[in-house]
Amino acid sequence: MMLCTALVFFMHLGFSFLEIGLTRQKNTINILFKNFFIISAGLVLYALIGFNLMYPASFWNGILPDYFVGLFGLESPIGKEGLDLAYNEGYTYWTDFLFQGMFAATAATIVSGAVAERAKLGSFFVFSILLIGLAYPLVGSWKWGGGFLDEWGFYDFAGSTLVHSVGGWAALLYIMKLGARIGKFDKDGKARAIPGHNLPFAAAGVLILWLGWFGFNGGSVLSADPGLTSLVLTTTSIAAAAGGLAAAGFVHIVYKNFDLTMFMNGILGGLVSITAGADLMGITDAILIGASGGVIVVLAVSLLDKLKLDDPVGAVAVHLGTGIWGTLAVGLFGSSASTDQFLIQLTGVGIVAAFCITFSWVVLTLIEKIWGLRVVREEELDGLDQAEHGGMTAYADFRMNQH
Amino acid sequence: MMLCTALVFFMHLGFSFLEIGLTRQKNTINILFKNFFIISAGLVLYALIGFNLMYPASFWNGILPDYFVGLFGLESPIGKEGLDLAYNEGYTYWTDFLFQGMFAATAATIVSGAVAERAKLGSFFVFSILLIGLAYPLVGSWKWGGGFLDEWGFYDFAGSTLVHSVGGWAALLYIMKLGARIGKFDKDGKARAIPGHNLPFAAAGVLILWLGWFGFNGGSVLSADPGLTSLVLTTTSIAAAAGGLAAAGFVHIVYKNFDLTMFMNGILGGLVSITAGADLMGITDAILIGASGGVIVVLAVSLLDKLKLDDPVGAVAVHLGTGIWGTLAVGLFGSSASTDQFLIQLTGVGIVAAFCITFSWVVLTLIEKIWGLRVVREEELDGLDQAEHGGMTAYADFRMNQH
Amino acid sequence: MMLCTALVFFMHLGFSFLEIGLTRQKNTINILFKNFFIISAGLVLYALIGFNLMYPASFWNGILPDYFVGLFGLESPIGKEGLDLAYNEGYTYWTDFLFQGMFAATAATIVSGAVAERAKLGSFFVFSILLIGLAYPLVGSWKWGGGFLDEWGFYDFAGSTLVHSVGGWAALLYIMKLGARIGKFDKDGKARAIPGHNLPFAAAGVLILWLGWFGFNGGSVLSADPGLTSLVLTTTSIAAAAGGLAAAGFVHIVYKNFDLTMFMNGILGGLVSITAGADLMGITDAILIGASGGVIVVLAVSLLDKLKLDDPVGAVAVHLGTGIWGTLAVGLFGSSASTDQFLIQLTGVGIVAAFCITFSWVVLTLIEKIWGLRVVREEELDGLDQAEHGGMTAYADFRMNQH
Amino acid sequence: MKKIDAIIRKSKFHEVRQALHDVNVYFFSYWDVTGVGHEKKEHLYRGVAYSSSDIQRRYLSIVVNNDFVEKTVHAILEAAKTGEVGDGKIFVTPVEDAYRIRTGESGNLTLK
Amino acid sequence: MKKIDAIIRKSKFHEVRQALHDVNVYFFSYWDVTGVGHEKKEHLYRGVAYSSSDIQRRYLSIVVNNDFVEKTVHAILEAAKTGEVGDGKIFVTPVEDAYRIRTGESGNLTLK
Amino acid sequence: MKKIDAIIRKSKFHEVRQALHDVNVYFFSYWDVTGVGHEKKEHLYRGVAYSSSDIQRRYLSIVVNNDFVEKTVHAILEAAKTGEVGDGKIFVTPVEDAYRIRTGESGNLTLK
Ligand SMILES: Nc1ncnc2c1ncn2[C@@H]1O[C@H](COP(=O)(O)OP(=O)(O)O)[C@@H](O)[C@H]1O
Ligand SMILES: Nc1ncnc2c1ncn2[C@@H]1O[C@H](COP(=O)(O)OP(=O)(O)O)[C@@H](O)[C@H]1O
Ligand SMILES: Nc1ncnc2c1ncn2[C@@H]1O[C@H](COP(=O)(O)OP(=O)(O)O)[C@@H](O)[C@H]1O
Repeated sequence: MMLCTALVFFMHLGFSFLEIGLTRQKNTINILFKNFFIISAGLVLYALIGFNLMYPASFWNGILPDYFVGLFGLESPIGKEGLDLAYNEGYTYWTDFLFQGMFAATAATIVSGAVAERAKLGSFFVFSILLIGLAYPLVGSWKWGGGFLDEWGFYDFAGSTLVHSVGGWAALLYIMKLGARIGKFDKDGKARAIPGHNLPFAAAGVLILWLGWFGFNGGSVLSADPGLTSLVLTTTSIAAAAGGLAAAGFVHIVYKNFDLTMFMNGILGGLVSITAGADLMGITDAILIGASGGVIVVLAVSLLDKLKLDDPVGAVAVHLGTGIWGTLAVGLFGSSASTDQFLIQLTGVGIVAAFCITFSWVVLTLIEKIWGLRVVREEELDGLDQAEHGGMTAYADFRMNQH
Repeated sequence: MMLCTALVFFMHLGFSFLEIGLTRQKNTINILFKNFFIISAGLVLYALIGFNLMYPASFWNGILPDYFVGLFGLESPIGKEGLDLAYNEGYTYWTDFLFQGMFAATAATIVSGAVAERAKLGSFFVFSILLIGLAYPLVGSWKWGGGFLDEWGFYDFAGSTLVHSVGGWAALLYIMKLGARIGKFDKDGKARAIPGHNLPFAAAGVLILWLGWFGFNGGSVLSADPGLTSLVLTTTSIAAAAGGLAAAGFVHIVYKNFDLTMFMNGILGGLVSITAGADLMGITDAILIGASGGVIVVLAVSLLDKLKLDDPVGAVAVHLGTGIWGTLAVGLFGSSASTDQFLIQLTGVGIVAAFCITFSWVVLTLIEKIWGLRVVREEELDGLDQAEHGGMTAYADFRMNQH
Repeated sequence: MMLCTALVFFMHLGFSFLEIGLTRQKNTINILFKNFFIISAGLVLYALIGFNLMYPASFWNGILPDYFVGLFGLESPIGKEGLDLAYNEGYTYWTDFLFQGMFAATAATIVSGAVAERAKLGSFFVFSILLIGLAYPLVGSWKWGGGFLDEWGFYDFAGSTLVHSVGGWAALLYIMKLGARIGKFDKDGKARAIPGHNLPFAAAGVLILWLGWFGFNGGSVLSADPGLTSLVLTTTSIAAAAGGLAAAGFVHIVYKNFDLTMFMNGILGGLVSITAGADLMGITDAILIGASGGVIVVLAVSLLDKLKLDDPVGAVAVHLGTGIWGTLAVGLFGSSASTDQFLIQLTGVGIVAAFCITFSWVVLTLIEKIWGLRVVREEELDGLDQAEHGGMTAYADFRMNQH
Repeated sequence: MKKIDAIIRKSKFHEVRQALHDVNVYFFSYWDVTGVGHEKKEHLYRGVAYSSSDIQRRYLSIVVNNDFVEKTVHAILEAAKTGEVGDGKIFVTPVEDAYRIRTGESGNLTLK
Repeated sequence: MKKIDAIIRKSKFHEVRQALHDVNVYFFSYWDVTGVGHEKKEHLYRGVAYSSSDIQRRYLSIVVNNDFVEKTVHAILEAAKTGEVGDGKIFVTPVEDAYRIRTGESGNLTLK
Repeated sequence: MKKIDAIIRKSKFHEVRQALHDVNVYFFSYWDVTGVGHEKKEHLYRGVAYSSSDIQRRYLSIVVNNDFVEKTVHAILEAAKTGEVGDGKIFVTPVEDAYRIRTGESGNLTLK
């Protein structure tokens, strides 16, 4: 369990690698800074506020955790318990906190990828703080904290909806408000490619994420039961593999081409898809869910291009698209499949969507008013490393192409 | 155990990094695609066919697993058991499957490194599917599935022969059929250097592989016995260290030079060498076996150059050369050492060699006839990323030298 | 526990990445070679000498381990025990050896970073052998081996002093003797920047180190007690996060700039700070200790610049500066805080300082006399890869800037 | 024939390219160089602030027939200008002969 | 003295180098540039297909004495040719003086 | 106006730059090229020893007014010299016109 936490932590390297790999070198420092900030601030914030918000003792009308109503002190609420640990074999209060804190940061990282290369650093920080500190734990409390979604029977094993689509919706709203990077769409509105500058990093990122998912899903068993954990790891891996193969195969048929980036996104799509029901599925289910997830990612990427939305790393396609799919799939495949379950899943997806869209829209509009969301044109062209990081260059000894 | 599986999975990042690091940038996408394919297809294939083939209930004449004779259905054979898990502390049916599936993919990855920069992608896929789906589990069943090699007393703890030399033989045959890369040998047949384009990646790959070996060998204890597992980790690490030092020292004496790439290959040589008997050796044995492994790698690399065989990453030298050495070493060092054991080991090595050579030769000849093994000259010169991956470049923002 | 060993091993990739990332490309091979040597030689050496030296049966006058006085044979002292293992759940003789061996190598790696880009390889090897083989285990034995520091009640949970400041003092003495890199200070003695060539590697190194610290501190619990281990992981992570935020925030206030490299060093500073008392602190303590550590690193980096000492990766600032701070913090925060404890901590720091300074000074003076410490001017300008590694280049296919 | 070498800001490249296109100059070669000149840029690295006059620029090399020189130069002059120090320079040098490798032909027609 | 600048396909570099060697031209400098011209290359990235006329090429710069110009140009013309659009160009420009830094000498003999 | 192209050792760049500064040449552009010439370097890679005459060098391109040519050349000649084979070359070529993009002005004064 503690090692699962380590693996989930390691996912942040995966996200960083994926994100810098798929963007241009002139924004590399900026992206790394962003990711370092998210993980650091996420942990501290989650310790100070989020954890108690998400796992409250009681609810106000079943919606707002009481913690939120009552205490909002500066003194860290955890820490009080001291070493009075109630654990059941390998699973303690502290482990739980750390594991959940890493999850919280993940939601913000998803947004980070989508808004890369043009978002103002300070404004993004404000948004992620609110996302990690408020929106994520609030939504999380509805299900994992024992709130109304949990009571209704909504099922989300390790966060297809609670983590991935929360991040995904926020990302979608953010890129809608933000607009596309300069050069992403030509005058006629046709999408153009802005190739990532370091695909080996991106590939490493995907493999590290896959590894981290062992911890993400494996750890969500929340016990060291070897039978269930090993089943979860197996379905997780099989879905990832199927997602990658399906995405690459699908692109190969359409474009007659072996497209590495789609293979990568397909793997991630497979992983997100299986996350909601990893403990309920058999091998064949996992293959089907993962493969569909892979295809969905490919279609979603094209769809975004058509909508003139610019998501450099495919975060919306992966986390939102297959996050929804994975949540619904719990009602379609595996041991819980039933029309009822499907409808509950759908309702859950809808409620979370409504909340996240509203939350993001309000917060982003406010931030836009106060500080603005986007850097100015020259800064974007020069690269954010130049503008916001004192001209530090990521690869000082290399000759670069700039575009 | 489950975390060992995670570590073995992570080895695939190690292999990818090593392979792209030691080759030219113009084939980077191609190599990454290949590795993503192997791990994904490997898992799915192993789920559908390989696992049952390798751990059959019974054998036909003690050679062909009965599974092979009987069932060959499309429906996934595992999955049937459902959640009826028979495990002994931390070790379940599913864990076993996943762990073995990762091993299977490893055998194909070895081949991938050797044939890099000139092999046709599609043909390579066909070959790896057959290797992972048929050859590897068949050989594996002879020993780990309880077949005749096991009955004879052949010992191979974690696969010096069953994994590494299976991959190594296939790689050797493949590069013999394939021919050297353009420019590897000059008109007089003298070997020339084609330097790898990113040695930090290669170095990271080696360290990741070393880490992964903790899972590879540690997990092969197949139980969570801390005494034995920790001994295995110690001998594994010591052998790796000794292999690296020996290889680097040996090269330093011959060429008066600190050669990083040989240090790296020496470490891998030490790791492969100890793999067959990691649980039987003491510290001094591990040092001797590892160090010899390191020297063998250096000699094998030169030998291949002399034979005009071109193996960009040294896969044959590492996995075949020291795979054989490690298997034989079980008869020479440690608690099982005896002339009898040595002869049994030798026989095992011979039988596996005979099978793998025949298998690879037949399959490769067929593939060559039908699709051809090698890309055309222009594609090789332009780089496979251009030819097979729609001109995607691995490092879009960097100025490159091409050669 | 064994997986903690694996994580500590993985830190060596972290150190390598950090070090090559923050230096120039022309010395990359050299740095990698150095790190491979340290980990390999460290393990073998520690097996042959260090382990018995550090955990002796008895002491001569409570200072020199008896082992040192008595046995110094060539035959590996461990290995004798064979498989006669006395372990208490998940913790064996072998695990212990491996875990400690990885620690020992860490001390030398710290030095490696500080002396990068100008130290003679051979001379550095001699120094690290003596450091790993003698100085580190000797100091270690005083506390962890049950020596006089332990008797006095000195507390150092996972090595703020015993590992980090031992490495830090050695690094400081080494760079004082060695002098700054050509171009680091201009004619007027003003510090100039020599930007690192691959910040994504450096960032990955930091995240890998953070991950490794889970093993470093988590494993130092020396048992699988989930309560204590999870507390340790939590304080470790929180301190790291606080250190990074504090460092970045502090720099932002002073320079109006988001400085990624300082964020990274701040994280490391937070980690080293918490290392001495990770099991004694609460959340709030961890935040305070980590944040102070972050600020100390920033100040220490400037201080070194002012003293005209050149430490390319900030090893002295991180490991020595916050190593001392962390050790003292045990007397100021958390459950052991008291004036007495503080004074004991101070004495401990002082004694280790005195010993390390003397040891390093003597050894370095001798090495300087015999072989010299520094490469000649031309070799430094051309880069050590050219001079000592047969002109191997780290990035053969990339166009580089050289400076 | 003349060779027109222009050293411009990287961020102006797309505009210059478009401007060349508009005056029917479709052929050229470019690479990145480091320019040393009046302009200075501030940098900060690990607490050391420094300013450098070494700035990455793009070098365009365009060989044109004599009747194209003027409009090419003007196109660049306009498109590459920001008015701030550091906009760069254009140099015109004589070219004696030109060959198209594909056909082996030489002279003015190779530039069409 | 003349300067011969040749812009060729990267994949033809080894042949051109050999051809120069064969006509006793042992000295030159080269670097990689992006060429803009007739030739287009198809690319595909994350589902977006695009074609670009920016193609990586190698730029060779060779200063030779006047009596070497012809054979140098011919060597390149032959070795660099594939006959497909995009083979590149050769430009010949005048050079007034040359110095060998090692010896300080100037004039024709520096090119031998 | 003349263009002075100098191909020098990378390790001499800082000295050359200083020397140019000392004779009041503050403007130039540089990039890295691969030089092919007399000098050879030994390499070793995975047990294969080879020597290559392809050596990384720095290419400086400086356009100066006629009265600056001599001192510029001499500054480089002195600062870049080691006396070993491979010190590099300097070439002087004619320039017909120069423009400063920022102001649009042309002629000698653009180089001041
Ligand atoms: N005489 C020259 N020779 C070569 N390159 C030059 C010369 N003068 C200027 N440049 C290039 O032009 C760039 C811009 O020059 P700079 O002096 O900064 O601005 P401005 O041209 O606006 O006065 C320089 O960075 C350099 O690359
Ligand atoms: N006028 C020019 N000035 C500079 N470079 C040129 C010029 N014309 C062509 N080139 C270079 O030559 C390359 C090949 O030219 P292209 O038009 O594609 O083919 P071809 O020469 O066979 O007609 C271009 O990519 C460019 O680098
Ligand atoms: N004729 C030439 N044209 C272009 N570059 C040249 C020429 N001659 C020499 N060079 C450049 O000068 C460098 C040094 O030349 P080399 O023959 O090695 O030494 P030296 O100049 O001391 O005789 C070469 O690597 C090459 O880059």
